[in-house]
Amino acid sequence: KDLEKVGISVGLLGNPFFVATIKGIEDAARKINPDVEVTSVSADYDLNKQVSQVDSFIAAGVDVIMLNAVDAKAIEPAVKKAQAAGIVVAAFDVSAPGADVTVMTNNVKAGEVACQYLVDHTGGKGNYVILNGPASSSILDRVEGCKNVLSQHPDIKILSDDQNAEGSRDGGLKVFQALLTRFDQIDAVFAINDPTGIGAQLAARQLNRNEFIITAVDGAPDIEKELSSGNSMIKASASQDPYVMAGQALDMAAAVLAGEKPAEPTVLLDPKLITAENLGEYQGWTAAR
Amino acid sequence: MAGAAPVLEMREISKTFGVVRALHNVSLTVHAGELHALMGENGAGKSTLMKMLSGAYRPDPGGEILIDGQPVTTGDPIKARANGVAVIYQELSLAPNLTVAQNIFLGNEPRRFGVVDVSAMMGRAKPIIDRLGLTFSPRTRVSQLSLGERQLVEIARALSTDARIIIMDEPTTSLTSRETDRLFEVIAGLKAQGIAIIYISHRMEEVYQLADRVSVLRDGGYVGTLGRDEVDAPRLVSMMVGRDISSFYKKEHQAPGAQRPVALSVRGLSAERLVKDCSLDLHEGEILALSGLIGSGRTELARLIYGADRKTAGTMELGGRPVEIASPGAALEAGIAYLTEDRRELGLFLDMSIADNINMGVMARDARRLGFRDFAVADKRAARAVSDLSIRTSSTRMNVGSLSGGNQQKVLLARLLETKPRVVILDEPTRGVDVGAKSEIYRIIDDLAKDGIAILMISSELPEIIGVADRVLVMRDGEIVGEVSARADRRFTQEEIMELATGASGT
Amino acid sequence: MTDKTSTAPSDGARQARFRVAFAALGMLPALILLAVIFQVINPRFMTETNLLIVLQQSSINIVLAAGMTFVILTGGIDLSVGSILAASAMIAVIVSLMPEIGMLGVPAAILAGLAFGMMNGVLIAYLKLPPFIVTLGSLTAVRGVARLLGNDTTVFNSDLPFAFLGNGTFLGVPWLVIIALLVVVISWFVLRRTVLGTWIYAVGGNAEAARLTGIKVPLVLLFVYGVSGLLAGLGGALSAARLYAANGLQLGQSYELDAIAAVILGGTSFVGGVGSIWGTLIGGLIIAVLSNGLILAGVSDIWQYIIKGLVIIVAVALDRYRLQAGART
Amino acid sequence: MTDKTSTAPSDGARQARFRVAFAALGMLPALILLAVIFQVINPRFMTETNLLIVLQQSSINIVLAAGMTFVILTGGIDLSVGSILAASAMIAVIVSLMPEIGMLGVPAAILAGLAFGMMNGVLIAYLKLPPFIVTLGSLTAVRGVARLLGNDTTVFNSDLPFAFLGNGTFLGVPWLVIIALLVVVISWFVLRRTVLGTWIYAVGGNAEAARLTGIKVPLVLLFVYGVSGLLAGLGGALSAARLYAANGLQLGQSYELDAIAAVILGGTSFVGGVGSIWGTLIGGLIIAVLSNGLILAGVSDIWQYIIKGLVIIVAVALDRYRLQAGART
Ligand SMILES: Nc1ncnc2c1ncn2[C@@H]1O[C@H](COP(=O)(O)OP(=O)(O)OP(=O)(O)O)[C@@H](O)[C@H]1O
Ligand SMILES: Nc1ncnc2c1ncn2[C@@H]1O[C@H](COP(=O)(O)OP(=O)(O)OP(=O)(O)O)[C@@H](O)[C@H]1O
Ligand SMILES: [Mg+2]
Ligand SMILES: [Mg+2]
Repeated sequence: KDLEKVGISVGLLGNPFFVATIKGIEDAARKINPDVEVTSVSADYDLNKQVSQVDSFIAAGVDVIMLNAVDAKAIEPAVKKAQAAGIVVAAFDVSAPGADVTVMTNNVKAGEVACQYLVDHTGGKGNYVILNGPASSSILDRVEGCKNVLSQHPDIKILSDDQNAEGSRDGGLKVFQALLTRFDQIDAVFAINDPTGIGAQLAARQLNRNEFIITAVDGAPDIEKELSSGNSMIKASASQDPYVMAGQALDMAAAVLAGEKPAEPTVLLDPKLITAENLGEYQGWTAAR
Repeated sequence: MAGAAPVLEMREISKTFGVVRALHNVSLTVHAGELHALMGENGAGKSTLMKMLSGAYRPDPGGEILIDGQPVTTGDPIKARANGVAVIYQELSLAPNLTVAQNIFLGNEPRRFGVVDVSAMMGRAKPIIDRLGLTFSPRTRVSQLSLGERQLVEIARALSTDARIIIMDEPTTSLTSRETDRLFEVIAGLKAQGIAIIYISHRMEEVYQLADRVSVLRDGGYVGTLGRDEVDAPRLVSMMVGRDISSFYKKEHQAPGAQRPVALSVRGLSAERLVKDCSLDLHEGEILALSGLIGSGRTELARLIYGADRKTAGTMELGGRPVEIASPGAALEAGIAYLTEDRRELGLFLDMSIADNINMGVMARDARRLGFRDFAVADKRAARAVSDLSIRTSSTRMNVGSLSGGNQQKVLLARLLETKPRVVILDEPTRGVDVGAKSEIYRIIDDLAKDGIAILMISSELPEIIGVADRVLVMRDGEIVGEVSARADRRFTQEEIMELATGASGT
Repeated sequence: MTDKTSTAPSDGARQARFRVAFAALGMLPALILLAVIFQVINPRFMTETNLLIVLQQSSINIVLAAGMTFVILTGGIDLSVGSILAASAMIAVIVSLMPEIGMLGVPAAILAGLAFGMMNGVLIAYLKLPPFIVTLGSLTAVRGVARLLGNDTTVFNSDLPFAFLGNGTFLGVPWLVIIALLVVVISWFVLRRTVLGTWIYAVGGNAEAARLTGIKVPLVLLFVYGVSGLLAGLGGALSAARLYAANGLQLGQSYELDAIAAVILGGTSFVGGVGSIWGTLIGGLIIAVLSNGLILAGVSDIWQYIIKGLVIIVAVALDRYRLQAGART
Repeated sequence: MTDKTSTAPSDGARQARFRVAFAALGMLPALILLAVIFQVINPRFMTETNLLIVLQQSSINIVLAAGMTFVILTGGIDLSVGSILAASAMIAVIVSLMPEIGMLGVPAAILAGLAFGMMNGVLIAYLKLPPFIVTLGSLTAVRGVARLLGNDTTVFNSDLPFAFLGNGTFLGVPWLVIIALLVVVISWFVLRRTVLGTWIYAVGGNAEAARLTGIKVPLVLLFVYGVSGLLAGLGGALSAARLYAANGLQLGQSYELDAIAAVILGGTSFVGGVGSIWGTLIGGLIIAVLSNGLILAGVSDIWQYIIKGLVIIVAVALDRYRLQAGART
C-alpha cells in the first residue's frame, strides 16, 4: 500500500515540541509521497477526545495514524481498533501498547543525565528540589530517572517532589516562589521541563536567590537562549529531538505499510545533555532541515 | 380650555403583539392643564396606548403622535422624555438594587464631568420628597421598600423631570387614602401649572373626583369621551363593559359574628421585623379586613400566618387545634391559602402558561402514578377557572405574562381557589383590577364566605373594605391597634378606620 | 362576547402550538446547514459510519448536558460534572477489576455521581450557597478525589465486563447512542410530563413564587443537582467503558464547558425557567458535528479553534434572526 | 406622626449605613482567618517577602477580575478573558521584539484586548446574543488567533523593554501590585462615583427599567465588555512582562474561572446589580493566599485540590452564616 493519508494526534498541539514533531512527520511523509495528505489534531490531553480522533481517522480512511498517546496505557483499545481497520499505528514520544512501531526519547535516561549533572556539580550532597508536573508517563519517567540517580547519594535530601508546576513558566514561577519562601537553603533544582525551569529561575531572580543550580529536560529554543546567555542558573537540559524522533517514526510506519517488518519495532532515542559548552553543536527544534 | 390647541394628539394608533390585537385605530386628544382619565376593562389596551406615548413600544405603521402639533419620533424613551413626557408605569419599573434617590434620577443624574453630583441630587430630591411626604430616606435601597412605598418612588421619579405630560398608570393601586390624598394635592398643583395629566385608574371615585374628561377603551378600540358633567357611574360602566353592573359590592352572606366557630386563631405573633404581638380571631364564613397605612405591617403579618417568613413568637390554632406552620407548603396542607399583593414578583410564573399557573398549587394532588401529570384534569380545571372568573384570553396555553394586569390577578385567584382552602388570606385582591372584574372578585369572595370559608382581606381601598368586610382590624407600626365592627344599625365608616390607622384619636 | 370566547381559543391555541413547534425546532436548521456544508466539502461526512461516529462522540456530552439542562432550568449551574465524571470513571474501573462483582462498576459509578451531586445539592438547596461557587469548589475538590482514587495513575482493565456499553452495538446502533437517547427521552418525560418537571420550570421562572405556592424549592434543587451528578456518574461509566481505563487527572477536563454550551446553544436560558431538552440534544450534536466535520475537512488545528468559535456565535445569531423573523409574520 | 417622619429616616439611614459597611467587609474575615491558619502552620507565611509574593501572584487575576466585576454587575459573563490575555501577551512580546518601538508592546496589548472585548460587546449589546455563548465562542476563536500569532511556538524576549512591570518594584512595592491596586481604585471610582457606574448597576438590577428611563443599555454593555477586554489585554502585557515570554496555547488557560471565582467570592451576584469591587479584591486575595499557603504548608498537589475546593465552599458558607447572624441583631 502507498502512503496517501496520514493522521496525527498529539497531546497538545500548541506546544512547540509537538509543532516540531508534526513538521518532522510532514517532511518525512513528503519525501515518500509528495502528494500525501496530513491531518494533525490535538487531543488536549483528553483521552476521550483522542479516542474520538482515532475513530474519525478510521472513518476518514487514513493509512497511518501517528499517535502521541495521552495515556500510555489506556490508549490500547483505540490502537487495536485502528489496526483492525487496517491502519498502521506509530507511536512517538509516548509509548502506546500494541503500536506497530514506537519511537521515543528515553525519558528515564533524560531524568538521569539531568540529575547526574546536578549531582556532579554539588558534590553529591545537599538539598534538592524536584519541580514536578502533571502526572503523564514521560514526566513520571523523568522523575523516576532523576530519583534513580539521587537515591545513590545518601547525603542528598529531597526537600520537595510533589508540587505540580503545570509544566509552564507561569506555574514554575508561582510554585518556586512559594518553595523559596519555605526553604532557606536549596542546592539543586530539577525541573521536569524547560518552561518550568525558566519559571523557577524567574522566581529566584526576583527573590535574589542564587545558591543553587537548575537543570531541566527538553532542549527547547528558549533554553538555548538561556544557556548561551552566560549568567543563567539553568546549567543544562537533557534535549530531545522531536523532529528526528517523529520523522523516524513515520519512516518506520511507511515501511510497515509497504509490507516490511521492522527489525526493532521500538526505538528509544537517547537524550543529549546540552550545556553552555556544547550548545554550538546542538541543532535545536526549529532548525531547518 | 376647549379652544386651546391640544398639547397631545394620538392619531389612529394600532398595535398588535403576534396574534393579539391590543389596540385598533385609537385616537386621543389631551389639552394642557387637563386631567384626562382613561378607563376600560382589564386588557382594554390602556397601558399599551400609554407605552406608545412613552416610547416603550412603537405603534404599528399608520399611527401618529403629535406633541404641540408636531409629529414626534416613536419608540424611543429618550426622545419621549425630551418631549416632556413622564410616566408612572403600572408594573413598577425600578432598579431594586439602587437607592431611592438613584432611582428617581436614573438616566437623568445631575452630574459634573460625568461624576454623579450627589449633593445636587439630594438637593433636588428634597422638595419632591417633601411634596409626596415620603417617610423613608432617599438613601434607602428600593429592595427594602414595600410595594406601596415603591409606587411613591415611581411617582417621585415622574415629578423629578420637568414634564409637560405626565402619564399615571394606576398610581394609587398600592396607596392608602392618606398617600392618595397627598397625590391628589400634587396633581392639583401640576394642573395649575398647565401640565397635562393622563390618569388611568379602576377606582371610580378617583375618576369622579379628578377627571376633566374621561375616555373609554374597550377591546382595544376607542368607545368615546365624556366631559366632566356627563360622567356618571352607570354610563361609564356600560361604556366600559358593554352592559350594566347592577350591584357593585355584593353582600349576601350573613356576618357570622361570634356564633360561628373560630376558624383561625392567632395569639401573640411576632417577627424580627415590624410585627409585634399580633392576635386575632377569624370566624368561619367571616370576611375580616386588615387595614392600615402603607408600611404598617399588614403584609408582614399575613406572610407570618402563611409561614412565608419566620416568626419569633406566637401560636396559632386552626379549627380549635394548635398548628405549627413553618412553610407555605405546610400552610396549604393545613388549609390556609394566601394571595400575594405583588403578583409579578411573588405570584406568577410569567414564562409559563395560564393553565400551568392555575394548576401549580394542586398539581401534586392531581398527579397520577409516579408523579406523572394529569393534563386532562389540569386542562379541565384551567378551562373552568377561565370561564368561571371570566379570564380574558384566547387560550389557556398562552403565557400568563401576556395577560393584562387584571386578568393576571384572576389567574392567581383561580390558583388559590383550586387548592380548596378553609382559610383565605387575600392581600390587596383587587389591586389593578377593573370594575367588572372587581365586582366579580367581590362576588367570589362573598361566595367563599357563604361556603363557610374564613377570609382575611388586606386592602388599602377603604370603600372596598366598607363594602365587603364584616369587621375591620387596624394595624399601625406592626401592631393591631383596634377593631371596628358593624353594628345592627350602621356600618363602620372611613373616618373610624383612618383615626385608628393614623393614631389621630390619641389612642 | 360568547362567540368570541368559543372561537378564539382554538385559533389562539393553534397559533400558540405552531409557535411552540417552531421555537422547538430551535437550532435544527443550523445543525442541518452545518451538515450540508461539511457534506459538500467532504462526501465522507454523511456516510453511515461517520454519522454513527458523530453520534457516538456526542453521546457522553449529551448525557452530561441533559443533567445540566435540569440544573440550568432552575437558574443554577454545575461546573463539577467533568470532575465527577473522572471520579466515577475511576470507580467504575476500580470496581470492574474486582473479581466476581466486576459488572457492579456501572452502578457504583452512577451512585458515586449521585452522591457527589447530592452534596452539591445540599449545599445549594439547604445552605443556600451560590451554585457557581459550590460547584467550582467541587470541580476542584472532586478532581482531587479522582486523582487520589488512582494515586495519580491510570487504572486500566482490558477485560472490562461492561465494555460493550462503550464499544458494542445493538442492532447496528452503538450502545452509547442508545443510552444517550434514552437519557434524553427520560429527561423529556420528567421535565414535560411529571409534576416535578413543572416544578423545575417554576423554580427557575420564579423561585419565590414557587415557594409561596407550596413547592418545596430545596427538594427540587436537591433533585436537579442529584440528577446532574447521577448523569455525570453515568457519563463516567460510559467513558470507562469506551476507554477500558480512567485517569483521575486528565479525564473530563473542561467537559462542563461543552455541556453548558450544548444547553445554551439549545436555547435554554441562563436565567432559568425557559428551555427544552430537545434543544440540548441539538446543541450537543452541533458541537460534535463541528469537531468531526472540521477534521474531515482537513482544517488545521489552529483554524479549527477559530472556525469553531465563530460558528458557535454565528449559529446563535442565525437563531436569533430566525426567531425575530418568525415573530414578525 | 410628625416626630416619626423626622427620626425614622435618620435612624433607618444609620442602620442601613451600618449594614452596608458590614456587608462591605464581605469575605475579609474569611481572608484573615485563612491567613492566620497558614501563619500558624508555617510562620514564614506572614513575612514581608511572602506577602509581597502573594500580592504579586494575585495581581493578574485581580486585574482580570476587576473587568469581570463590571461584566457580572450587568448580569453578564465573560469567558474569553483567558484567551484574550494570551493573544495580548503574544502581541506584547511580538511588538517588543521590534527594534525601536519595543515599549509599544504594552499599549499594543491593551488595545488588542480592547478590540476583542468590543467585538464581544457588539455581539451582546447590538445583536442581543447571550453573553455566555458569545464569550464561549471568542474563548475558542481568540485562542486560535493567539496560537496563529506565534505559529504555535513560544515567543520570548529576554531583553523585554517593559520587563520592570512584571518584575520590578517601586519604593519596594512590585509594579504588578501597584497596577492591580490602581485598576481596583479606578474601577471603584467608575462604579461608585460616575453616572456610568450607576447605569451599570441599574442595567444589572432591571435592564427593562433602565431602558425605559432612557439609559442606553447597549452602550453600557459595550462599555463593560470593552473594559473587560481592555483589562484582559493589560493582564496579557503584565503576564508577558513577568515571564519574558508568551505562548498562545497554554497561557491563560482557565483564567476565566479564577477571575469569576474572585468576583463571586467577593459577593457580587450572578444575577447582576449587586456587588462591589472591593469584594473582588478580597476574593482574588483569598484565591492567591490559598495557592501560596498550601505550598508553604507542604501539602501535596492532590490534597491541594481537595483542600482548595473545600475552603472555597466553606468560605462562602461562613459568609452566609455571618450575614444571617448580622441580620438577626
Ligand atoms: N407584550 C405583550 N405581548 C402580547 N400581548 C400583550 C403584550 N402587552 C399587552 N398585551 C395584550 O394587549 C392587551 C392590552 O393590554 P394592556 O396592558 O394595555 O391592558 P390595560 O388596559 O392596561 O389593562 P389593565 O387594566 O389590566 O392594566 C391585552 O389583551 C394584553 O394581553
Ligand atoms: N425586604 C425588606 N427588607 C427590609 N424592610 C422591608 C422589606 N420589605 C418590607 N420592608 C419594610 O417593612 C414595612 C412593612 O411592609 P409591609 O409590606 O408589611 O406593609 P403593608 O402594611 O402591607 O404595606 P403595603 O400596603 O405597602 O403593602 C415597610 O416599611 C417596608 O419598608
Ligand atoms: Mg394596564
Ligand atoms: Mg401590603
